[in-house]
Amino acid sequence: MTEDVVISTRDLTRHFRVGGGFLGGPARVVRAVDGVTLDIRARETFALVGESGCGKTTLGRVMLRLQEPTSGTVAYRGTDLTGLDEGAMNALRKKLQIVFQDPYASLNPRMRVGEILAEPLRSHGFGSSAEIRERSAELLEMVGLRRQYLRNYPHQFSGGQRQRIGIARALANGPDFVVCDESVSALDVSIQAQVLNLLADLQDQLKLTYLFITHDLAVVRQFADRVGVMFLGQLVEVGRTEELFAAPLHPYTMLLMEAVPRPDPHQRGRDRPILTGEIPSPMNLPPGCRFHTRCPFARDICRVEDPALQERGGRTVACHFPLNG
Amino acid sequence: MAETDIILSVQGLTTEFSGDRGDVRVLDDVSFDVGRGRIVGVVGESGSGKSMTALSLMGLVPQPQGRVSARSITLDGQEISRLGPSAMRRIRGRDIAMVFQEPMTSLNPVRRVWEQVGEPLAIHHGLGRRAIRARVLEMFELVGIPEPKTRLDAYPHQLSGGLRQRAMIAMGLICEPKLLIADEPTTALDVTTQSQILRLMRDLRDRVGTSIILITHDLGIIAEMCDEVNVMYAGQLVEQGEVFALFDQPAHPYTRGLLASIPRATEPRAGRRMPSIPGMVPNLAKLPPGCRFNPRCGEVMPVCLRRDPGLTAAGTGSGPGHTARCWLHSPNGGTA
Amino acid sequence: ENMLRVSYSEDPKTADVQMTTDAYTLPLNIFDRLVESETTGPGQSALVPGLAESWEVSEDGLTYTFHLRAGVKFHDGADLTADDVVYTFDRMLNPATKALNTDILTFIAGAEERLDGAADSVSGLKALDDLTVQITLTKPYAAFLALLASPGASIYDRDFTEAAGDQFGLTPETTNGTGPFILRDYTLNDSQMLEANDDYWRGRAKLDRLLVRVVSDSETLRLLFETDELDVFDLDYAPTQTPYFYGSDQWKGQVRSGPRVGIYYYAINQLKEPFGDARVRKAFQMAIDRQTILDKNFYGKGKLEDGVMPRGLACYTPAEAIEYNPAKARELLAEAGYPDGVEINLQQVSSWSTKWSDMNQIIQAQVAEAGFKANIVTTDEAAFLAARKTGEAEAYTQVWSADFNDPDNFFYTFFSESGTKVRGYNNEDPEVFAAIEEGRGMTDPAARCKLYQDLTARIVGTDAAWVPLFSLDHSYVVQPRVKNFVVPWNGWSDMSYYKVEVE
Amino acid sequence: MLMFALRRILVSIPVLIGITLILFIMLNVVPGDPVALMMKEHASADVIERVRQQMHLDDPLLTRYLSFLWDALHGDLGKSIKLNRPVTDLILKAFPNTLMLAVSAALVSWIVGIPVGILSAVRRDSFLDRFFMGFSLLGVSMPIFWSALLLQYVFAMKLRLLPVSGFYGWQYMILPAIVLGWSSAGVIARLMRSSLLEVMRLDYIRTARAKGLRETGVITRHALKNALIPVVTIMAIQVAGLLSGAVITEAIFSIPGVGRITISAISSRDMPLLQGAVLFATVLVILGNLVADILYSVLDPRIRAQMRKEA
Amino acid sequence: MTSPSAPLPADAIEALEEASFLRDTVRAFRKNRMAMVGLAFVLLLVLGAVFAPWISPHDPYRVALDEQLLPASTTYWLGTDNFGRDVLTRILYGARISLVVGIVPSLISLMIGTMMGILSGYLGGRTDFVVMRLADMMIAFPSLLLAMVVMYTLGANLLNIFIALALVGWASVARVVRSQTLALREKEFIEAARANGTARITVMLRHIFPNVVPTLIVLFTLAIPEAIMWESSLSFLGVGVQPPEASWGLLVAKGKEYMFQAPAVAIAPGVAILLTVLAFNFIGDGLRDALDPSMKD
Ligand SMILES: Nc1ncnc2c1ncn2[C@@H]1O[C@H](COP(=O)(O)OP(=O)(O)OP(=O)(O)O)[C@@H](O)[C@H]1O
Ligand SMILES: Nc1ncnc2c1ncn2[C@@H]1O[C@H](COP(=O)(O)OP(=O)(O)OP(=O)(O)O)[C@@H](O)[C@H]1O
Ligand SMILES: [Mg+2]
Ligand SMILES: [Mg+2]
Ligand code: NI
Repeated sequence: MTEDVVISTRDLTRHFRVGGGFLGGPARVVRAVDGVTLDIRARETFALVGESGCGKTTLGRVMLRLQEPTSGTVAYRGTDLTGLDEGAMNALRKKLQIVFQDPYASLNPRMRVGEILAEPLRSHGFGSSAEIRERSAELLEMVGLRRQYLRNYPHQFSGGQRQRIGIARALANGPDFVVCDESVSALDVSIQAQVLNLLADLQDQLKLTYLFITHDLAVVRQFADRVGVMFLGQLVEVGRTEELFAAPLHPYTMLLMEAVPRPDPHQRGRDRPILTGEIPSPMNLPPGCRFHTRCPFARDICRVEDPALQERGGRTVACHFPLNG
Repeated sequence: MAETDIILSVQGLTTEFSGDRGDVRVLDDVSFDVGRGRIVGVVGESGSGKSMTALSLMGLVPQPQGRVSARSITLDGQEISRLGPSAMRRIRGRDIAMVFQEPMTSLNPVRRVWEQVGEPLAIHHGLGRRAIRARVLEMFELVGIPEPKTRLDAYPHQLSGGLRQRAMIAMGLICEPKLLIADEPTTALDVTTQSQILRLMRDLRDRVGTSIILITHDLGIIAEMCDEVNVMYAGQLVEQGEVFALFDQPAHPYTRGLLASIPRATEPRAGRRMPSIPGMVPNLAKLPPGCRFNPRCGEVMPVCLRRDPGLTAAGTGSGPGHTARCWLHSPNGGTA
Repeated sequence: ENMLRVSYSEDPKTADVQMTTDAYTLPLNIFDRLVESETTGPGQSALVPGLAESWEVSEDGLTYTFHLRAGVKFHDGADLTADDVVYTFDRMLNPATKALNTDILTFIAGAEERLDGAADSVSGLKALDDLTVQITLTKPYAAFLALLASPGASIYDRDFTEAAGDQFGLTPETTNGTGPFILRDYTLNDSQMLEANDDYWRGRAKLDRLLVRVVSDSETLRLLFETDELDVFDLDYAPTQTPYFYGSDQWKGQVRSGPRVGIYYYAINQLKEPFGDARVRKAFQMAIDRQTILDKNFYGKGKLEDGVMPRGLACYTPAEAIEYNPAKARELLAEAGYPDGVEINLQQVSSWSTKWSDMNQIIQAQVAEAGFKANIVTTDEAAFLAARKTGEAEAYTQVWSADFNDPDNFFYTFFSESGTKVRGYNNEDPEVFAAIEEGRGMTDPAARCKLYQDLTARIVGTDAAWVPLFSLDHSYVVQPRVKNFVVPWNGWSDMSYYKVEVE
Repeated sequence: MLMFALRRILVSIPVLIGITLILFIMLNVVPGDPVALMMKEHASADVIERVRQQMHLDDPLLTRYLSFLWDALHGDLGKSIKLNRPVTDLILKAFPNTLMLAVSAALVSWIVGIPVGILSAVRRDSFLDRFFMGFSLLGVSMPIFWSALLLQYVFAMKLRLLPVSGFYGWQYMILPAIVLGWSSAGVIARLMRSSLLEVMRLDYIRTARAKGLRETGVITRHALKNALIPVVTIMAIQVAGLLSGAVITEAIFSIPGVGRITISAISSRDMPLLQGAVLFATVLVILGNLVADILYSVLDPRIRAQMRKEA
Repeated sequence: MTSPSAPLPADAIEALEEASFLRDTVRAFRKNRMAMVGLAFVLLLVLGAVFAPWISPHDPYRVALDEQLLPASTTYWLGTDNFGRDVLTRILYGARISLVVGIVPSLISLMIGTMMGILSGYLGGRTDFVVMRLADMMIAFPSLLLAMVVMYTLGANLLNIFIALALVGWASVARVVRSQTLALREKEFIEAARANGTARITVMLRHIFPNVVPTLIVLFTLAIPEAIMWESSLSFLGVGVQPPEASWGLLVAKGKEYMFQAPAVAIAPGVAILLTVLAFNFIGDGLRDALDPSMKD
């Protein structure tokens, strides 16, 4: 692959066993991530969308090896992460970071902001404690907070502020690749825009690459360069944001987009297809195309054969009968 | 709108909490009407008092810390603001019902779904178990629960989020209330499920004619669902009006800011940066003097820092009943 | 109902007296012995014929011939025969039995061989005919008859006992004796119910039934007694209640008290310094204010003892009084090389009655005045017994009551060569060892008593190997309906209830 | 459910083996000789030695432990050294009494603790609440031997309502059950109260109120079952506590139970008996936990599903 | 890395609320009247225990058989015991042992339990299995018996009481800590620490541990009275603190013998136990309430 690719996964899977064990009967397997092949290019924002439980978070974690993949590989700039030992992996972690969804749960309530920011620096041997303090202050300012706040505890901040602290922590060691797992979903709209702007500015300044996980298609459209749509552990469509929104190839993408309520009362009467039925259990996948049980366009072959991800004019889609084709 | 068409009229609803650090007024003089068969939206950011409005109407504000007062609340012509607890109890669930945000936690995990859904019938109509079961089954069909028979005896954890929310709605509607209050009924759900539930609610309004107060933080939902909108900020109504008027000509700078900062899935990306409202939602215990929005307002005037503007008609060109709490629209503007 | 209800603080665990050394109530009431020691007055006893109607002792004191009473029947109806007697004693000495009381029979010729497994029978035991038993000793032993009157020498039935095997005495079904009562019910840790034996050879007991309850908590015991759930309240189990009962108008007339042929003492391990020095031991003797302890801690219900033999024991004469004199004790200590006092250890066992730890605390305080810095060491019983065997045990206080009325029971137990090892090395005087051996075989009572009196002077007076404290009375409180309640001669809690009556 | 129970029991086997092994080692490395103890004052060293050999007490530790395990597997717990009776017999006789005591104490603690907890929660911060909580704290902070004496004195001695001690019928069980149950009643009442208050804050309680349900209905129909779940957990843990308390209660009330056997077994180094008694007590505790789990599943359908899945 | 060239959008963030976790807790705690009363009592007790030799009116070991079981008087405020020792003095000295017996084993079992619980919960897998089976054993083993076995086998002294009580106590602590650790392990801040390459031991020490501390504090305040009660049970069975040392448990157990003659001898130390247990319970409740909401906000 070219220099340009920051993260590339090949056939990445992550399964969870639930239940089972000693005399516990057969264990069941949740295929949280089930064969994902994906390249994320330098300095792009790659958005991952999909319904709850489709495996977005798991994919993000496996990419950072916060969870071990069941099979497949993840490479960071050509280095296969799956083969690294603990020490080598920890050394690489300064380049691979994550910002979480929950601004409340992602900061240790018992640590001051200063300690929270100093910890990653210390883990990577940043320097003297004076240097660390200075760097922490810089980080705070970088995310738009005053350096005096180093001495405060997380619960003294609002949600938006906390999210900024979480971002500052991710930036501490000068990362290259940052996973933002629903990083703005919990915020109020007015704050959400502030944080998105901050993320955009930081990306420009620090030449970051984002994996932006969200269920909010509107945010995706305004923020991402490319989009991957996930359904039950698999990518069903990948493409440039504008192209994908302009003309979705996969029926699921289309239905997902249609489901988003539009903040314009004049559009309310519009006739739109809606996605029916419930998302199947990842423990009990239907045969054939995983989407066929909910797909308004499903035909016989969809019930039998699992469509492979195929190229289509610079985009990829996993569907026997892509739309707009 | 004719007087008789008003199912709920709220005047001067004020709710206060006494806490560790003195009293906090979480609702300040909230007044609005709900017309028969109408869906009235309440929108606002977290902590602005949306849920508290609903709970105050229902008489469910946590006691003894919370105190609710109102000049008047009439439900279908009946004054209910001064009812005692037991009289209020008879209204709850029968005349006003409520659907809560979290379908996961709002159902009792240890009791079967049909018992819970049918309970209002037992309470208010003293129906027997068989009758209740039959009625619940009907309601399940009405709210579009697939295979309703088999779901009757399910426990909540055996249902998906969407089904649970449908069951909650069935519970709300089972006594055919005059008013249904839905507090963020879809926030916890996926977009696809959300659109199903929203469509269901609108269908039900159309068929059954229930009036609905729909509480949400999502202007998209407001746009899709509501006839009228109340925008809340820091415990106050800052703007109210017909949905079209409000979206087309938002009067309050906060509403405008909100509308501007919502990312839109339908429009191509405008630029790298999005418009946003600076600052953060104020702490109710430490409100700024004057207009509560003044620290974040781009059009702040000296008067805004001193005095709270009342709700007044929202300028020219806006329809009747479009009001805003802003000096920009007050008769003598910022000069006062 | 004609039932007597009494209580003990611990379960007897068995009626088989060969298997216990501390719970004799069941054996005393269920079985008989060839000879019985009968209480003749407070602290006084006499040996009277039991299952043996009469007996002869040979001139050399080695051969005893017992003539059994005819017509005595066991509870199951079997007749008592000489063979049963032979069997009973042989069983005790049979190593397979693992009997505990074998000491009382070791004088019998061939007993040691049998115990060691070298012989299949005891040569000195013979049934001459159905009703005549002949026992031959290896050497004369003056107290042999008294020994045979001790509970351990209870007589069993051969057929029944053999069939019951090692479960003999554990349940009513596996218990069979000739005694006045029949074991009817036995619930471990709760109670035993005994019923009068209608065919008892001395005539039926006055009681129809005897209920023996196990009550370990002393306050509960008092409440039981006061709510009329018990007929006899043994103050030994609740000494702190003494002033109450003696002072109560309701109860003071119901107190039954008698002397105890038993002595409270301090055993001193001479292997442990500084107690190797007789002067230190003497100082310790003199540093204890025994009268105060007796008066205050035991409410004055007893007498000081100055010798090895407590009053009531055969051969008892008052020994030279031990003086309480802390100043002199201090001098003695200084003489022994401890002018600044000396540290000593006093041992106690956690599961023993708190009276021992009370005494230790008092003594600890008292001897401090003489310069002893006493530490109290507490261990559990198993550890204590193990330590005592190996000579590691510290000085400890205990009581010894007569098993049978003979000085040997005291001297041999504590001061013989084998006894002192078991007791924790409280004597190391070879002359005393020899004298005690000699005394066992002496047949002249007067000379024998003289020997023991001299030994007392030597052990307690000169050598200070033993700190006699006092002997206590044993007091009971009985319900008014209880008649004929007599405190046994030795002052034991274990007694025969044959003669007791209730109204 | 059966499978679940089976599974739980199988899982506790290593626990049982561990416990017996620890006991075995502890009691063997320490000074003290059961035989010497058994024979007390009168036995000579030779006799003791002989008996020791006969009882295989001089075999290596591991040999003895393994043979204990082997016999235990065959239902033979050996014979008590001190009591000379088969351990199984002894325990089977004593066990019902202890069980009875523990169960009646548990009943007392539930019958008293749960309603008191509920009332306190409902009348939160009222005089009644304070009174009840004070009373239950009293139970928690009074040594058993103290409350025993107090109750004996009042009910048996002064009022003559109940027997002082012994175990010859149900009346005899009342005082011990109260004494033993009091402290856990206190714990349960306090837990019930806080658990109910906790549950009353939950969303579905608000839902129930929104239906117009009366407060009593809210509590009995919605809050109670949920609030009982943590209480059940504590109940299970308290089984062990009850057994410990039974040791003292049995001694004071002269109840012929396992506790008293065990105490004397410890002090007389009576290994077989001690092993047996502890084995039984442990089994009881494990069973208590099992019962709690089953109760759980009765109370909470989610756990029921979990168990079905696990089994 | 360079710091940003152009300043990022400044947000108009208001001055932060002046509050800290500790201050919040202290404030909430101080509002709880019962808890403050409890605290005051315990402080008084600790002072009394520490300064017992100076403030107690009499010698706790002096045996004066002439003054046995005297009723309360101006010399002996609570009367005397069976050796004529001043009951008040004995209680003050007993407080030293009872408090130490309450605190030290609770600390030990808290320490062991916390370590085991965190290891078990955080590492999971085989460690978890082994530790939890060990804990099961300790919990399944009737605890008084376990304590007695220890006391009998190691001998009855203060140190062994500690061992016995700690052996009994750590398992339930470990369970609580483990379940908290399991919950914490799923928290995003732990994940964040891992994502930063923080060593496991550091995660456990700096992230998990401080977050279980509030629970530990509450457990501690509840473990103390429990240990005091346990000691009294052991003393009753004769395997607790040995005379002439005084612990409350021993005083009560011994005093019971004189319950009918001089009830004060047993009641006074009993009341001391009662009040202390109550006080610690109040403190524990207060702390639980004070620590809880701040965890949530
Ligand atoms: N530790 C785990 N053990 C078992 N199953 C798990 C685990 N973590 C995730 N899963 C399952 O894997 C699937 C994917 O989960 P994941 O959290 O990646 O979804 P997601 O797309 O991030 O959903 P959401 O939008 O709700 O965050 C889900 O079915 C989830 O239940
Ligand atoms: N029990 C209470 N005691 C004190 N203040 C409370 C209490 N409950 C709510 N509040 C305060 O009342 C205000 C309004 O809360 P409310 O729940 O109505 O907000 P909301 O608009 O529904 O927000 P969200 O979108 O987060 O649900 C908030 O500032 C909240 O902190
Ligand atoms: Mg996720
Ligand atoms: Mg809300
Ligand atoms: Ni959303």
